Amino acid sequence: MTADPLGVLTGVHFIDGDHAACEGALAAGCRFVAGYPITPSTEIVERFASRIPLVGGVFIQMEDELAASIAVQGAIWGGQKSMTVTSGPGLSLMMEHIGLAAFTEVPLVIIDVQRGGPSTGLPTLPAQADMMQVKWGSHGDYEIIALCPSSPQECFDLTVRAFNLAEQWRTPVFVMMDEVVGHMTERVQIPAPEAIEVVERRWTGLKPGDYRPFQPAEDLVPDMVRVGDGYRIHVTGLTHDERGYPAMNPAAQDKLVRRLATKIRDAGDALVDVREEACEDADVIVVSYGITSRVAQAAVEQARAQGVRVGHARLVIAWPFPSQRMAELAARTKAFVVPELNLGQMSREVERAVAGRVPVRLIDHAGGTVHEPDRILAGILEAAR
Amino acid sequence: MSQDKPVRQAKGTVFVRPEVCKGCAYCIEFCPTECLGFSEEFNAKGYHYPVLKHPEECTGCGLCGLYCPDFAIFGIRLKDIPQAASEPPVPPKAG
Amino acid sequence: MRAASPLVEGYPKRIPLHDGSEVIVRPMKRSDEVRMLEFFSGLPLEDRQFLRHDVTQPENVHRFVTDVHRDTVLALVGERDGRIVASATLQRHHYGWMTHVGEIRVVIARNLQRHGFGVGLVKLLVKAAIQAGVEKIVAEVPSNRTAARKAFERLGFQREAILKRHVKDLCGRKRDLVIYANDVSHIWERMESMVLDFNPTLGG
Amino acid sequence: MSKTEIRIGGLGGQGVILSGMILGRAASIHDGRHATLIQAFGPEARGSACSAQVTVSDVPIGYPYVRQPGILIVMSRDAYTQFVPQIHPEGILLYEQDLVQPENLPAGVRAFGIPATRMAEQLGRRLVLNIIMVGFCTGVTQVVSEASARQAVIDSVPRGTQKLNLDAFQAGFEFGRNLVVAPSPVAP
Amino acid sequence: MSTDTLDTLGPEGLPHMDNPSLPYLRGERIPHIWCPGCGIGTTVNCFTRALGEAVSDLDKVAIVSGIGCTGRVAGYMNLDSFHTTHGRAIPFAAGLKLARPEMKVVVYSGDGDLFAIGGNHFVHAARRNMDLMVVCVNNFTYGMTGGQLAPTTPEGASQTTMPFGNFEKPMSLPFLADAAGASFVARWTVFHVRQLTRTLREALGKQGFRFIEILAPCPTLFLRRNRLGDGVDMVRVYKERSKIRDGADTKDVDLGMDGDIIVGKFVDRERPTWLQSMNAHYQQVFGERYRPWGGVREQD
Repeated sequence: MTADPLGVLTGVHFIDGDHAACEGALAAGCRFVAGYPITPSTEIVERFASRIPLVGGVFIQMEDELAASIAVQGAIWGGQKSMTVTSGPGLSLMMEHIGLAAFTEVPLVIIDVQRGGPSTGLPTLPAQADMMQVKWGSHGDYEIIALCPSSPQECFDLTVRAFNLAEQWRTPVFVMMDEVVGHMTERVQIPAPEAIEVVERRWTGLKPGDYRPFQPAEDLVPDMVRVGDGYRIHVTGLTHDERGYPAMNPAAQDKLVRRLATKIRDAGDALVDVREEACEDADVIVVSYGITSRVAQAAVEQARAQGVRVGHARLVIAWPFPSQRMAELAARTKAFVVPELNLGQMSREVERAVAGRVPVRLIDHAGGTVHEPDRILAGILEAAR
Repeated sequence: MSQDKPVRQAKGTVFVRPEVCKGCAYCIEFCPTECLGFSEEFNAKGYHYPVLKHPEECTGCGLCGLYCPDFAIFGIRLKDIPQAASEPPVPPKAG
Repeated sequence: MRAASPLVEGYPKRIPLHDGSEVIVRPMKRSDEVRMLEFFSGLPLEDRQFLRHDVTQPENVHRFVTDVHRDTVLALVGERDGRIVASATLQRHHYGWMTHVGEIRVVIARNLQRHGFGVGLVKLLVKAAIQAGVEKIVAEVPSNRTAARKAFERLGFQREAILKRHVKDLCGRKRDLVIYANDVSHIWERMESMVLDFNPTLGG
Repeated sequence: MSKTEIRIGGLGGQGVILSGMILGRAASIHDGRHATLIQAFGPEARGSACSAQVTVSDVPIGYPYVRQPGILIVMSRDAYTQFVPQIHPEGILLYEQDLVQPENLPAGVRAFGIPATRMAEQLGRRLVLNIIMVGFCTGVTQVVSEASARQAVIDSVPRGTQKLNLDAFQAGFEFGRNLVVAPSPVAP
Repeated sequence: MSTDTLDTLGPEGLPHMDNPSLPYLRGERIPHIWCPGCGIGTTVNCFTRALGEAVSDLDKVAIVSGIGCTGRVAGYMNLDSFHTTHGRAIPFAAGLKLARPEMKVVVYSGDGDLFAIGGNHFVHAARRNMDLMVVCVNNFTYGMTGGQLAPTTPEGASQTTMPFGNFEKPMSLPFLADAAGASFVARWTVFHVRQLTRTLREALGKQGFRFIEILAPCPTLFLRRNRLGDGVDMVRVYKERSKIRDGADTKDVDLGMDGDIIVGKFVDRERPTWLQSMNAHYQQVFGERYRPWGGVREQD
């Protein structure tokens, strides 16, 4: 499938990441957004609200993030592609419904424009400190997918991809922006509709009566139906069987929770996207994601100018974490350097993946601005020593 | 079973699923003609379920079915029963 | 320091009429004096009543053509077959509390009225007014000129005031004068919101 | 010059961000180069200090912040005080001459003033001050081409206001060209 | 439970007949989990009868519940049904309704779910006149968690988290719904099965935010703790204390441990729904360029 031309503003634009992400959602076929204003994500829903009357669809500003994050799930069961948009404090409120979406396999997209936290923190300044919360924030065991754009162009591209991944894997997909990427303005190229690949919902081919809403296909993902089409489905946040009926026993729990984890963990290369540069014979590999990648790249180039063999591995998909790839890289390098705008989140995933084979040096930062490239450079030089 | 009242022609009857009854007595309490009573038998869960004690009093108004929270009983007018036998029905065995 | 002739770029323009023909519209020139006098003199008295000067007098037309203060007045004429067939002006104040207000006056030859020409002329003036930074455009129309009133209403003008028994027609009958206004300040408010530097919605 | 850092400073409400937007758009869309705009954001920006950071480059831009502006545009005294210490030793300072009096400028810095607020008032609208500054910057520095800058002005302002904004751009542009062609009038 | 044990006893010589509620229920899930004497099942009977009378295509009705005893209603209904999170049935239903406007969407939940944790959503959906029918089974307590204080618990009543009697003022649900802007507000008790059925039927046929409060006994947790007897005793109390007053001013209908229980249809007014308002407004703003949202899109 390709994009519906109605939603695609083909052309070259000079827009910020928030606006680009909105255009990505429209291009991907999103026609329902429920939101609650929060800096620095608000421009995404503002743009959606102003664009949608002439595209056809609905924007509704709900009374809070709890409402926004479940209204979109109602819309998705109603057949729409749908997303909500927030920042840290709102994400905290949405946690319950992230669990619901993961457990009931709702193809939900959430854009989180990260700001400094905890609590109200730094509304207008960046951080990358929600990385663990999106993975682990709701109670129970579940898997999500998280994408990390580092430019307005990627805000567009990865939002389209987020919708595609959500439809394909039926799990919540996060676009982990940050304040800088959200408010940074750059050229954004929006392709022609026919050049934008759009993954449609996995509609069942079965008839009512034969269809079971949570019976997985070969890739462990069940097909969907739309409310109102006669299937009379039941969906519950309780542990459920393939019919969707509550099944509250250890066997049902094991079967369901294990399948939901396995469908993502065993997806293999389909959910690995590490952009590597000169990692083959590097003495030091910088692992970065999001806005920090751009800063890290500046430091990497300075280090190379000083003769250090340094590679750069950028996590475009941060969750599921590419553990295997990190382990492979660990086998051919002497040290990892992980800069991030928090006091150590994804760096611990890198540590876990390399399992002590090489040192992992965290270049932390509490947020509020990006790193000074010199700090990352110093880390690279020390690691190379 | 009470035999005090004059015998009347039943206009309706009830259907009961004893095993889903929880013995709440709504149907018996709010039956307008007071034609229902508890069975003497227990169901598997130990509840006394309703039985038609005075079938000739039943009008088939259906209120017992509206009140029953457990979908265990419903009343119906005889003329609404498809292919209803022309002979007067034999009531279900009372407990 | 002021940018030269800000409002007369892009002329001459053509206004299509309902019958498929066109009228050329261009800024008035000094050399138009003789033809302007011809045009004004050819107007029926009823139409001339609307003007502030007796434009059948050559000295009045001379003054109008030569003395127009080009910074505050945009004067357009309609021309067809070498003859002037319309005069349209946008007047502004350079000083005081009405610098944001522009006034439109349009006079059209009888045989070109009700051909969609007036609407076209007013449209050009509104566009020019907005470009010049005008926030509110006004026009006066006697209550009995229903075609002119409809033309303004079609272009989004609102009846803002009615001056009762304010003007006298040829027979000395007093008529109401309708003041039409078109508040175009929202266009400049959008510009203002863009320079607020507060959460600017500057998407393209 | 492969990479130019531009810092624009002024008061909230002077159109600081919009002027950065126009320069960035001119460079990245119409000149076919790369540009990144980082905008000051939030309620703190209203009515007080406000700034935009634009990086223009022939190659993709990594680190997006401006650290040593080669071009510093200031529209308020506070912005001058705040940002002049950052300016590149051989940078260009563009300032609103009725609002800013350059003092203690590093020797290598060339400074050019323009009475942009007065010019904007004479054009009829004070709010085109920022567009005059864009024209001025284009005229003096040619960091973006004139045609691209004009097109970016047209793309960036609301319909109906393009004419006045282009006039403002032109006024600033010509003022700037005259200063550069003539010897610099400011000797700090 | 095997189907044998669900056999229906009918008079001999008559054909086998099913309970008239059964076609509307997921039969394999009956018996349900509610306690003996709980009134929730009674409200379901009335709802199924109303569905039968008011709705021709049950595929076009969806039911959404929150969490709690009444929250289980969705799971028993043979409709597209959603058992969502605590308090959030209304925003889920709003999203569903806006995505598929041709559906009738019913929210069926309890007083704690709809008015404590979900109170904000109720207020805003009513204010927007979201096209939802909201049925609240009010049993004055938190049943599923074991009898804690609810926002509807009458003054003086004892609850596990208000062990010496409730000193808080309870919320009058019809008054709140009215003030927030609901188009239709009614209250009945499980004693009033016929009136309740009629009201549910009427509300199913209407548009806008419709709110129906149903008082139902919770014998296990509310009645026993307050020595009010059994479920059937409470329904008898409803019968004795109820006064039917259609059109009553909602500020006069609050409830206590004693006194009248005012029931009836209190509010019935015409207001455009949220979606109607949106479409009308954008049609006015954008004219023919606007693409009205009907949500009807054939499945690909």
